[in-house]
This record gives sequence, structure tokens and C-alpha cells, in this order.
Amino acid sequence: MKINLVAFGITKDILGAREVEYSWDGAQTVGGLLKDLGEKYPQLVDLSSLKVAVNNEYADSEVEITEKDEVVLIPPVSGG
Amino acid sequence: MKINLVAFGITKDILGAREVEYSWDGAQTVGGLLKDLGEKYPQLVDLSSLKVAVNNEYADSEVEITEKDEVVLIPPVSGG
Amino acid sequence: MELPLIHISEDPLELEKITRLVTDDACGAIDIFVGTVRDQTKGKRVLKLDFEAYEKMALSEMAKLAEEAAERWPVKKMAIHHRVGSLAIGEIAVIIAVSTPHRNASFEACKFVIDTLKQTVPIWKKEIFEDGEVWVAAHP
Amino acid sequence: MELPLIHISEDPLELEKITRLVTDDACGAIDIFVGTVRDQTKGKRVLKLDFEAYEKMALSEMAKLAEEAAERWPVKKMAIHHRVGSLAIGEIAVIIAVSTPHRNASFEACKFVIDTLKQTVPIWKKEIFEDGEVWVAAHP
Repeated sequence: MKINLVAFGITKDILGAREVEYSWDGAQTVGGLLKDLGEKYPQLVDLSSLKVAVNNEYADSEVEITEKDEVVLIPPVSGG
Repeated sequence: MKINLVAFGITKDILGAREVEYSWDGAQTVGGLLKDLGEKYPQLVDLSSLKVAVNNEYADSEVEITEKDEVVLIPPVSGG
Repeated sequence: MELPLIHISEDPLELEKITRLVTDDACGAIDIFVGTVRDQTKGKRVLKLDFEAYEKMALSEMAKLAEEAAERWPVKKMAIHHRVGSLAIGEIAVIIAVSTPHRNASFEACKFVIDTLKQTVPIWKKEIFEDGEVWVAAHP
Repeated sequence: MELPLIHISEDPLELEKITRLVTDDACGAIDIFVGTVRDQTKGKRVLKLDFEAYEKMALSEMAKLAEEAAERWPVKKMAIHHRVGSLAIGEIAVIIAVSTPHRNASFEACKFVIDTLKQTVPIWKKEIFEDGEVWVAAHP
């Protein structure tokens, strides 16, 4: 399975693009995605926090991901 | 001694004018003035509070009043 | 704190201008309190409010408030503008604007000023009803 | 609460207009928080701030905040406007305006919204210094 992964803030800099096609081995869940990303992009592990939004909602690590989902990396927010 | 007494808010309605010439027997102090006013204008006694400003400052009852002072009746304030 | 901007006016208060006056390069936060005329009090319909001020003393009491706030919080700039005269429903009676480096202090200082203003500054309002009028807070 | 007025814009935020939108005949109080760009952070000179938003989700998170505030306080109208793009020192990044019948609730609801916005709404700012740039809060 390949997803379209969207990255904001510092995660865009780390991934090198606003959007990347991404596939990974292991659990096709938020937790599985984060584990794989941490191995391929160690700089992500250094962040204060890293959340994932699936279809515009913050998603826990158990949430399953399918090809149609809008999956977005949310590094520490700093609006206001 | 006669002073020029200035009245705001409801005290203007009670005295019937913004400014009145006023003289009284007894102590020529803020306390003496308030005592005399209360006798001549019983409606003043019904107010939630009645303060006196002498020369732009709230004045305690012991403060002495002279003819040159600017003496103002301050009923309960309600700005804002 | 810079010299506070204290003003009493018969003309409509200018929010944009007041906010520009308190904006400061060293500050990330401005809190602004805007007091407006409500259409009712304790369920009774209000037609308008008439404000009057003992202006000279009101200005000096408002300046004292600003100084007191600046002693307690790191206020950079502050404006306190109060309107007098006859105000229709929805019109602005008072604007308090405070700039501080960080946001908590802006809220606290602004709240302190409006709370204390209502207790100490010689300004009075009369509520005009369909069947009469009342000086607010005059009686227990 | 009426439907909250939530907006993300590349254009300068309009304080006067936003305040008019939340003014309500039944309310005596409007509290407005204005977040501006500071010229320094931890003593280091900032040249400008770049803001970006995951706009769709930021709008829905801001709407949630407004609803949460309305559950806790008697909010009549609320506006949350956030700017994105490149902002110079002194420019306005965010405006939160809340009208309530009485003033305490306006302060509390406004403070709740800005405090929570900074924790949950997917908007990011990058500080641009003379010698580099930093995504705020990205690292411990």
C-alpha cells in the first residue's frame, strides 16, 4: 500500500517535500507508520512531539490507515 | 464659610443643580459637611455610598475644607 | 511602562487607532476589553445609557490605575478610553488596551484595570427605560 | 453561541471588522486578544515570522475550541482569525474576540481559546534570525 503523506512545519524540511508517496512494512496503522518513519528519518525522533492526523483528526497509534486516507504529519504546533 | 459644592450623578438630581453654594454649622471637615448634607437632603442617606473628593482626591472624613477647595460629591460610581 | 494614554470623549471610541497606539515591537500580546451598551438589565429593556464623568478626577484616577497595573505586571503600553454622553444599544462605552511581552500578563492587567475602574473612577451611568430612568448602583 | 467566525488568511487581519461581527445587543463585554510579532525571542533579534497552517484541519480545530468555550462560558459570539505567510515585526498574527453578557466570562473564554489554540491547532511559525531560522517549539 502506498499513501500520499503530507508534511508541515519542520517535518516538511526533514522529508524534503510537502507531499511524498510513502509505503512501509509492518502494521498499516499510525503507530506502524511512525515507527517506520523514525527509522528512515531519525531527525523526526528528535522532535518534542510528532502526531499524525488522519482525515483532519488527530489519530492514536492504533488507528488503521488505508490508501484513501489523508495522512498528515503534525510536528509541535506553534500558532498564535 | 461658603463653598462651591459640585454634584454628579444622582447627587445632582438630589441637590437640584450641578453646583450649589453651601455653608454649614459644625466641623468644617468632610465629615461635618456630610453630616449636615444628610440632614438637609435625607435622600443622600439612602445611597449605597457617598464619598467626597477634595481637589480631585477622595477625602476621608477628617480632611478639613477651606473656601478655596474644590469639593465634589461622589455617589456610587458606575463607569465601564 | 510608557506614559498611559488616558482619554474621555463624547465622540465614538476608535478601536483600531487605540490598538495601534499600544502595539509595541517588544510585545507579543495585546488584550483589549471593550465595554458595550446592553439592551437589558435584570431582564428589563434598556433604551440607552447616559454617561457623565467628573472629568478631571476621572482622568487622574484612570492614570493611577494604569500605574498600579504597571507595578504588578510588565505592561509596556496601556490605553484607557471612556466615552460620555448618550449611548445607544451596542455602542462602545469603554476600551482598555494593554500590551505586554507575553499573554498572561495582558489578560490579568486588563482585567484589573476594568474591575478597578468600575469601583474607583468617578463616572456614572443612567439607564433609560421605557418607563423611567435609574442611576446604576446608586441604591443598595 | 451563534456559529463561530473562523478564518485563516494571508491578508492583514481586520480588528475593527472582527469586533463589529462579535458585538451583540445582549452583551456588555467583548474581550479581544491580539497576538503580534515580537522583535526578539530569548534575547535574540527576530527579523520576521513565517506562519503556515494545515488549513482544513486548523479551521476545524478552531471551531472545536470555540464550541468548547461556549460549553464552559455563556459566549454569545466568537471570532478566531489567524494569519499565515510572512509577517513583519509588530504585525498581527491572531485575533480572538469573544462577546458575553458580563465581563469575567469574556476574559476567561478568550484566554482559554488562545491557550488551547497554541496547543492543538495545526499552525506553525518559523522565526527568521539574521543568522538562520528555527521552527518554534519543534525541539525540546
